[in-house]
Amino acid sequence: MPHVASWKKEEVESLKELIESHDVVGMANLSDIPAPQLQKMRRSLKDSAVVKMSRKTLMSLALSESKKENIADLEGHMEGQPAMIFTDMNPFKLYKILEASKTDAPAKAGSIAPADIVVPKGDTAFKPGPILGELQKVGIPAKIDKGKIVITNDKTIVAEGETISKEIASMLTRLEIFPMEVGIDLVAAYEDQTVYTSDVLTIDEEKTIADVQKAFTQALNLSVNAVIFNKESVPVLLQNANTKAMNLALNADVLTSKTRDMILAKAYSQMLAVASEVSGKDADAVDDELRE
Amino acid sequence: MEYIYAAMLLHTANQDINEENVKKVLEAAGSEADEARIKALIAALEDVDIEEAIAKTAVAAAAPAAAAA
Amino acid sequence: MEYIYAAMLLHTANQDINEENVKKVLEAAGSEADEARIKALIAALEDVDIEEAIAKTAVAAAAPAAAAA
Amino acid sequence: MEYIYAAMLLHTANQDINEENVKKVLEAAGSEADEARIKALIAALEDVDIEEAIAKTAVAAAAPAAAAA
Amino acid sequence: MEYIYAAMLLHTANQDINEENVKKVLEAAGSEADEARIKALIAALEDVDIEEAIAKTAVAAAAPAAAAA
Amino acid sequence: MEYIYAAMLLHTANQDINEENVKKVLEAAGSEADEARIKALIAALEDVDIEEAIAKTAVAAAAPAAAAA
Amino acid sequence: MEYIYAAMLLHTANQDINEENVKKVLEAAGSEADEARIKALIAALEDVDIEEAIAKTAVAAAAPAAAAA
Repeated sequence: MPHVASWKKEEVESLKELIESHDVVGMANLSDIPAPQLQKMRRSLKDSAVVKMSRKTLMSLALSESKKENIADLEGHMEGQPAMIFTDMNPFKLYKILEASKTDAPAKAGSIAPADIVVPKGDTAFKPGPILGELQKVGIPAKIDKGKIVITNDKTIVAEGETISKEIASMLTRLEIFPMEVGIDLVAAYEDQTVYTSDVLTIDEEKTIADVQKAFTQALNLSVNAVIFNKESVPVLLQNANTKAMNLALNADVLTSKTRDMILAKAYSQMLAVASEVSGKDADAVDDELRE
Repeated sequence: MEYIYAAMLLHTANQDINEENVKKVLEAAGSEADEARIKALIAALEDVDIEEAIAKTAVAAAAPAAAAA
Repeated sequence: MEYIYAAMLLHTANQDINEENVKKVLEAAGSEADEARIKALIAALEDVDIEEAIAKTAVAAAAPAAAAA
Repeated sequence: MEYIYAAMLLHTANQDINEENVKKVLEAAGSEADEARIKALIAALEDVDIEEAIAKTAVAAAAPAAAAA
Repeated sequence: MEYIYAAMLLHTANQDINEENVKKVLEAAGSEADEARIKALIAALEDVDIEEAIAKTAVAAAAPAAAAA
Repeated sequence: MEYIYAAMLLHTANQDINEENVKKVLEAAGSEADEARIKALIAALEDVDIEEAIAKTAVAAAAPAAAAA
Repeated sequence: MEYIYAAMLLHTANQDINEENVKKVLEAAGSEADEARIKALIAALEDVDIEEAIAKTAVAAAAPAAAAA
């Protein structure tokens, strides 16, 4: 490294050391994170991950000098204000933790809507005044109702991927709608010769639960339908057997300890049904107690 | 209710539901057989489909099973 | 259901549900009276309070329906 | 329910539901095998399509439920 | 399902559900008695309260009736 | 359910569900692999269309009740 | 679903659902074991209470029957 200041050399060496001593190296984007929040996140990650901000050139250098295979590919994932994250935890878990620690933030003029921004219908805190016209000007349906400004319909004011204008950003903030998410964006993570990008790192926990349930249901279905005995299938098989036996006994009117009352009640209710038809034709055709 | 049970019994045994039969069944059951009522019953039953009336009782089928189990 | 209807008829007429009576009713209704089935019927009904059985089942039947209604 | 379970067992095993078989099964299960009840069971099942009866939901007391609805 | 009915039969007759008994009942019903399946059944039944399992059926059965009402 | 999951895993991986394979999978999962139960599993699955059996709801119990309602 | 089946197998066998074990099971089943997918599975399952998820399924099992009514 010719013509390189010694502090730079030291920083590259320290990055390299961190790369070597951790299983997982992530490339993150710290843009738009207010300093206090970044402090807080660093503290909460303290035991599990190290966040290192540095110059792009120095990080590139450290990555390209590392002996870890394919790790140099991380260079291509520097975005915004890049920082490196070092950890020994599973990169999917790292991604999950970082996503979970993101917080809502106000819209900024010129930023891109991460999802549809909807202004919900309902009361606002605004008293009638010029704000009504400002709301209407940016396309929010509003009117005065009982001395308050009320939004009359849910309104998608910025679609996902669209740029948020200055007027809308300021209005959203006044409405206390914070559509942005601020936090450490993990753009990519390296582990064991592979670079995983954020789209791969995303975990759909609901789908995982649904899959677990599906697997169990399938296993139970297979056990019951193929009559394979295990802890889970036997109760269901017992139920099915009992239902079938009860159906047979009740349909064939076989009196047993379990069907007796039901069969008697069946006879009684059938009698009532016939009696009700009969009394509908002629009330005198049935005795007093059956008259409705 | 005896009259109705008598009629249902005859119906299930595929016998005619007429005065004589209803009377015979009621008497066998030690029940008083009022002629006028028998006549009214038979007349009323002429327009009633017993099978259909019975079938309607199927609606809540499963509920009692719960209680009995 | 003949056997059951016969039993209910006797019950409603306040008569004993015994072999002789059930047989008499079934025969009056022109129904075959199978001795074994009569015996089984009587054995099954021996300890049963018919009124209670009907009431209990009916209540149970009504409950879920009522809840849903 | 022993008699019914015995019948279901025989039916599932593709065996005839007759007196001898029902008795044999009940005795193997250490259950009392009452001749009259066995006969009554067989008589009751005689006219029944067992497959159909098994699959069909039993019809029980519906009227009170309907009244409540 | 023979195995299940055999178990239910033994349960109702207050007999132990063990290999020997299950086998005896199955054989009385003219059914093949596979040792491995009997073992699996008995092992699975160890943690199962048969009465409770059966009672659950009834609960499930009751729900639709309520919904339909 | 270990045996079932092992079978499903093999099925999904397009592998034969035979003794050797089931045993291998169970042992890889640190589960005890009982030869008799493996044999019973394979025998039970022999005539079964696994895809169909997986999809068909096991809790058939309540279905007829629903249908009748 | 192989990955989920493998996880469920390990869970049922009371083994840790970790990379090594999942890989071992998948390979024993002759299935390709993609490291990234295994890692994703493990991270995803870390916050999932499998028993709870299963218990919810069991409750839901009764529901479709009701819904069918």
